[in-house]
Amino acid sequence: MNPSSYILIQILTILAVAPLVNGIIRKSKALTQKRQGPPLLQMYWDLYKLLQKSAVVSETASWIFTATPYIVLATAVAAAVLVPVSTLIIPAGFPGDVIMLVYILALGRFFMMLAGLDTGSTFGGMGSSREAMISALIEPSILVSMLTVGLIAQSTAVGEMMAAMKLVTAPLLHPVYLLLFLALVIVLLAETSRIPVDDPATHLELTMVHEAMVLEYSGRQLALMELGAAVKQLVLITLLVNLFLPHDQLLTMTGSGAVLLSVLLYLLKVVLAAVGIAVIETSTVKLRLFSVPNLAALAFILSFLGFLQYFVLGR
Amino acid sequence: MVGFRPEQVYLLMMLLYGGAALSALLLRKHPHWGNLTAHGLCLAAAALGTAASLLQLTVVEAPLRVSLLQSALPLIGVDLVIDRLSAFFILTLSVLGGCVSIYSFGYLQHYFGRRDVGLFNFLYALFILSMFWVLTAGNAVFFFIAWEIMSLLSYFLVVFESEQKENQRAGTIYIIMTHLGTSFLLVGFMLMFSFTQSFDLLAGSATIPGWAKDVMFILFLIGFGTKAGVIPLHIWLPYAHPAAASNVSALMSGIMIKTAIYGLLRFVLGYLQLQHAWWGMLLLGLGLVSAVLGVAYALMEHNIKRLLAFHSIENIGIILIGLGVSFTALAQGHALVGAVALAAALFHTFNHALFKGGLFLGAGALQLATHTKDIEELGGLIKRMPRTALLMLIFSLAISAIVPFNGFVSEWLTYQALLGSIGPGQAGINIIAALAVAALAFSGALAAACFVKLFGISFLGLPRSEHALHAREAPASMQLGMGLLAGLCLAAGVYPLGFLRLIDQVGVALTGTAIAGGLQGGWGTVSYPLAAAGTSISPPAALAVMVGVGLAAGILLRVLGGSGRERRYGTWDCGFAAINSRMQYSATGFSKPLRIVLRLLYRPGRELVVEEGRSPYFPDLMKYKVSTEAIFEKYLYDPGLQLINRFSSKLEYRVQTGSIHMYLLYIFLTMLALMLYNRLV
Amino acid sequence: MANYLDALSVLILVSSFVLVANKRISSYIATFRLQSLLIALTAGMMGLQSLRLEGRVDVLVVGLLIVSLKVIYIPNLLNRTFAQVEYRVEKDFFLNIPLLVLICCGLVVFSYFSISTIAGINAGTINMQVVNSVSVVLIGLLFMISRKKAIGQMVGFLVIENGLFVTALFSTHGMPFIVDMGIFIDMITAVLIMGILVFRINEKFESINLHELKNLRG
Amino acid sequence: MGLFLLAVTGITAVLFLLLPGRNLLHGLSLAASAGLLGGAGGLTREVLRQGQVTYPALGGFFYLDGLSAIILDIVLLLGFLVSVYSVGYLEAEFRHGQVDERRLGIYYFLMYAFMFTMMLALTVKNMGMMWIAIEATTLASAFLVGFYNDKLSVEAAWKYVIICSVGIAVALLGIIFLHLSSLSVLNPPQLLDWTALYDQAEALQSPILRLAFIFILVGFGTKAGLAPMHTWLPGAHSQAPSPISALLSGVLLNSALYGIIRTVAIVNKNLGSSAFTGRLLIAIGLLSMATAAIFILTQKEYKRLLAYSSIEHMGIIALAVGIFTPASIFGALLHMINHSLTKSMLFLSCGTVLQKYGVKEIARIRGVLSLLPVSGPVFLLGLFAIAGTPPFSVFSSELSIIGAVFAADRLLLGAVFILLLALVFMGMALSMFRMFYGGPRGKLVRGENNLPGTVVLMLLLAAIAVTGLYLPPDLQQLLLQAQQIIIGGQAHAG
Repeated sequence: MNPSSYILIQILTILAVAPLVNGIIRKSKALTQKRQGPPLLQMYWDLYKLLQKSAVVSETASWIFTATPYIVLATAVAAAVLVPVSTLIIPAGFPGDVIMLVYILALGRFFMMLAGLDTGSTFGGMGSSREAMISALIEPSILVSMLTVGLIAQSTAVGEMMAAMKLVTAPLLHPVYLLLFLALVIVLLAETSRIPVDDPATHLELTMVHEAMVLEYSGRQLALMELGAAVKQLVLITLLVNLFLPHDQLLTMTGSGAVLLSVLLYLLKVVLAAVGIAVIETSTVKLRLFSVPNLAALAFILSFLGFLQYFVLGR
Repeated sequence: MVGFRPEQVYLLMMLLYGGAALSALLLRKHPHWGNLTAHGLCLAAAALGTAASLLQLTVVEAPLRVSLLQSALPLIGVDLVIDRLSAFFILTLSVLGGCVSIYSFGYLQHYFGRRDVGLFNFLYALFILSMFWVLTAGNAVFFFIAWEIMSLLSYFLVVFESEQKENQRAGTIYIIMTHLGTSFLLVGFMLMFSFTQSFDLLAGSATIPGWAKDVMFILFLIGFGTKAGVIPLHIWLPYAHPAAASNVSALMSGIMIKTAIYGLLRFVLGYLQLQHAWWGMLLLGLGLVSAVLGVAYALMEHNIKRLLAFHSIENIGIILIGLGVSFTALAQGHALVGAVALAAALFHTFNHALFKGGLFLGAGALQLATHTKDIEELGGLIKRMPRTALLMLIFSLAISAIVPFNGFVSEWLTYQALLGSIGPGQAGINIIAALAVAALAFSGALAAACFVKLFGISFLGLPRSEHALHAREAPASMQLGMGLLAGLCLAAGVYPLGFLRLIDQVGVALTGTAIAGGLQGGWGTVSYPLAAAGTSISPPAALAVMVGVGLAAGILLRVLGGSGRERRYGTWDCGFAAINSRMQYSATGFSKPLRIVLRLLYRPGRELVVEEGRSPYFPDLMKYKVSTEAIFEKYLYDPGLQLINRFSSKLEYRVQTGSIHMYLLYIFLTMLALMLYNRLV
Repeated sequence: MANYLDALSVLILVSSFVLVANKRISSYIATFRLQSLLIALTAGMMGLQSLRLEGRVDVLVVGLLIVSLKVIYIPNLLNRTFAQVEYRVEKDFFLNIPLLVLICCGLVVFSYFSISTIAGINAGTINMQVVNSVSVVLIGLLFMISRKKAIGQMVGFLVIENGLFVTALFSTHGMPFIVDMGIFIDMITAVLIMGILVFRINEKFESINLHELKNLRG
Repeated sequence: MGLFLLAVTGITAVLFLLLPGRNLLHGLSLAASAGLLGGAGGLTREVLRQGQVTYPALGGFFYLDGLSAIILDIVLLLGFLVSVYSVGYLEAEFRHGQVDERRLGIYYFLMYAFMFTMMLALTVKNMGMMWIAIEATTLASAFLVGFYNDKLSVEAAWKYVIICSVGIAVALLGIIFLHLSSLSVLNPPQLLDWTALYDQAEALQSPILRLAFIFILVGFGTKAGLAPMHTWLPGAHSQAPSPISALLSGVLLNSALYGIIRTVAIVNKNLGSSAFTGRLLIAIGLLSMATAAIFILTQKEYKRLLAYSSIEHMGIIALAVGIFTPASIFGALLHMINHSLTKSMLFLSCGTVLQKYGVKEIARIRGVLSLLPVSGPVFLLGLFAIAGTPPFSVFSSELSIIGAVFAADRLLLGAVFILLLALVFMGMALSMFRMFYGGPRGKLVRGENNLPGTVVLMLLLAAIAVTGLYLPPDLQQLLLQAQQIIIGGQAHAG
């Protein structure tokens, strides 16, 4: 398949599905809490409404504040391009790998933290400083675990990694991948600012991290930020599920039908993951900010053990 | 060109630098013209250097040998050897030097009338020249001489503004540390001499026994490590860099500490020919320690130049990680991994010269505009110095290894080299490599945090002091100097292949293995030559996607969105009194979470002073002071120095008692002892 | 003949023992005079001998010089100096006398031990005399170390000179004449300079006790 | 020619006592020292041509060869520079009422007597005469040390005289034994004659010779300021007037070492190996370096600090002589020259600083660089130079010595050597650099007040900077001759 259409598919699928994931998570959380909950498509409406509204911008703010929403969205989408939703659609030798993924997301985060400081408000600074800490603590576990997976594929390109993982039978029963999977789950929760690390629903200054950074945003800028966050979340989910729950080895047929089927299977996995996240969020509580390091340490230990196990047990 | 002789170009370049120094001295009385001519000549020389080294990296094959002086003094001879390794470092030197010279046109104006600009430029030009000699010395003795001259000149530049106490202290610590390091080098060179009877760098080291090679490696490691600021030999660096004028600290941090990297390559890889894998692993270990600790300490600094100095330590660490991997791999015969790691290290050396140089120049601009190095007193400068702000932002992104900039590419190569160095059946290397990956990731994220702090606190928000309020944009020449560097950062980030091809020439010259073939997959795509063609990145593509998406989003909003105006309004103040600059987050506050998380490292001390007013609930004054400890100085260096001092001051009065009888007794006893010796031997 | 010389060398050694045992400045100046006399005797005898055998007069001349300088002039000079600087009775030595004497015996033994390597190089008994003379040198040095007063050091220095001279005399029947002359001139000048310095010390420090001279330390 | 030089010096010395008038005195001293320098040049050329210079007069006592020529040149060169410096120095002292005309005359008299004795020590063939001359140097310089005639300087002078005389006496014992060892070989006219002793060295009686060496080492070692006999040196150097300190440190120590080197040459030739002497010299050399290194670290007065550094460098030279390979001897001689020039430059700039500030404690001095636009920088650079920093000359000779040590496979020794050098540098940096920076305390006017001295300083700085990388061919030939004289056999630059 040629790169341009691949990129198009990627971007469209992920952009389209990302808000839905939030909907699913919220809905299933509500259900587990015996609540009605918002409709699945609520986020789409929210975005639409916000896009209609014009933004209110602080007088202190500089162009950084205005540029950030675009950059955040752009980086999220660019990241999306690097994580194929299905191994069947990857063009040969497509440039871009997981390390690049991490550092593209870093660009978005960098600007988001700057934006937090830009308005000169107290909350923004608080949010960015906390974000700085969490991201710094989480980063090593992502890269070590990704590197371990990369060892099998002898490549850090996500596509190659997925292709290699297809050949592993039942990854989650394999100690190495189980450890890495758990590590990545923690990473996912931290990166997408979910309980127990952060609480997307809170606006309490003691607890909020991501929300504090975007506190000054409103209107269409807020919409872009929200969308960016959702896309980033979906990208990470995709990475997780496509690496550790490979599905393309199940398909026997080929052609565009296969692609369609593979994408559907992928969507199914995403839904599962979303429900899983909801379950975790309801079954745990938000940690104190300074207990987060312990969680991060756990993640790192898991990934490093995984790395060691890889050599203890071989592939 | 016909009959092109690079030697002549280099000679001309040396002459130009010399001329710059002289003219600076001669025009002392007219600082303006003196400055103009001196830096003009330096600029010309830099241009020549760039051209010559580029030519040598691409066209000229054989190393050049220029013999300047054969002295009648034993062991001393001045001859230059310029091969591709030297050429690469000369390129770095000339590029940075040129930009710094442009910058200096404007920057040094604040010296006019207040200081002896002539003397400053004299030292400055000679400093560059001495670095050139270090990079091209053909025999160990001349290398040593050039090395010492370089240290000496940089010392004088550090103490140039010597009326501040801290500068004197900085200078003394610097010169002592560097001199101690240098004496380790001297022992190494002398071992080399005693086994091979020659100081020639290109001669073989076959006649040196293994144990001696190990000893020499350790000596070189300590010697060069001191100059490079490898932890725990780094203590001089955070003092010396802030003390010097900004254009000098740019050179020191951008090039001078890299001469140590050059030395390691020249002597360990080139001369000693790596006999053990543990050499590389030692480097790797040191590298990851320096990378993490360096950035960790940088995070706690609010003096902008000290902060940058600690980041130099971090980046030296990253370079050493690459170097270590390549040494290990080459020692084990994995030529390709070695070559990739080497390329990574060299590329990062080049990149660091660009962005760190730029950052120091920017720091100089800030200091010039606000008369302070403390970022806690800045804020809101993006409004007052927009261009400087943009350039600083670019440098910050580059040093945080963020995507479309050059820092990312070299770190990516380092990651890949680490990945490649991991293989079954070599537990030690694997574990260190995995730790190195973690260290790289950690230091990368911390660096991002640190530069968010630097940029956010000093450029964004509300101004925190009068200085910051009345800051003015830097002169055009300074902006131009920084702008060139920033442009190069972007260029090297978006189209790395061009630079990597040059670097590959060095790699081929050193290790005989080319990676350029494997590196290129399509336009601007850097692919990883070791494994499946899958592993490749294309910064331009990523940039294109991001820009595209950004534009699309913008257009979409224009189309969908109704009224496109955005309203300006005050920041939300929770309905209390209006926000003022003291309410926003300070640098200390920003780094507090990490200070608490990493308290083991800093052993932070805090004290709260409360002056109670009418009632304990309404204190008149509250002071909160946070301090972090410099572990290595407090627990390693100070005790040692105190020990020696106490010993010597004790001995002084025990031995040199002032009593003539004692003195006669010494003579008496010596005589008896010698008579005994004579009788017994 | 030779055994007279032996006796003299022993006597010279003994005289230096006596010197060490002296408590008072005046008394050890006297002892020094005695020692110089003995040396003059030795020189005289050797001079006569060499005159008879080789017709050399230089040793004799040297002997006369000694009489005039070391026996007459310098002791008087010392006495005068000593009389002019104010005199305060105080303990003049660090170690007590018996111990000093014991150490001196030790020195003799030591010099015998360390110089005996050159036994039998020259005709017979020279060896023993050389040992004695060298120990005189060592004892003179020890004397300088053990005395607090400036004059004591001058005397010690002169004793060392004596020791050197007899060493030269016994081992080589005198150095080349010119050298001997030079040595004498040097010695005289040295003593004069020391004398002047003693005066200065006395006027600066109100005492010639060298304990005061401890300002240049470290 | 040579006799003429000696005569001139002696006569001039006496003249100073007779002549009245400051300017006359200064003029005479300038003229005389210039003339002497010229004469030295002529003599050196002769030595270069014929290898040695002797005259039949006075029983042919005069003898000059490459070795002594080198040191003689140092003496006269420094003599000239110091007398130029002294003009400005003494004028300043005169203005401050430190000295009157009479003392001025005495100063010059003693200085020239001092130089005369040193020239004598270097130009006599007879070891006994040499001893006499060296003893005489002590006597001549005693009152120069005590020139200011205050408590401290008198104390220093006393210690200087006593310790050096005792040491020299021990050396005389050595000379006697040397004489003894040669009795059965040499006959009266050539007794104690160095050339004769050296030619017949194999025939001398080793046991006595060894003993002689021991005593001469202790004796001349005392004069040369080798630890542990160095104790007189810091006091004397710090109390003497700075120009004299320059002479003491730059010249006197060398001429004492000269005595040792001559003896070493004989003994090694006799014993057929340098093991016996080498061990002692290396041990004492290292001890001196270590002592200096430790004492410099917490030194509080700058002149004492420099004195200790002289001890260190004497140790270096002794060590190099102890190695006794052609290369090391070459380095040692070269180091003698370089150390003399550099150290005297330092002491002279010390003098300027002292006259400007009037205090010797480092702690009470600030802002030398800003206050003394020429001497300050010269002083600082001189410190770097003396600590062995390229491109100054001390570095090049230290390098050749270190190279010789390593080439002789004394790896550990070499490493310790370098370590000690580094320690010394560290000590200097820690204790001394702070006096250069910052602003001066109190109301001191900026500017130099000793113009001729300033010129001298710049000349010296230029000299040590140039010879750092370049060695004049004549000097090289002279050094090779000297090396050959000491070590025998074929000469080569190492």
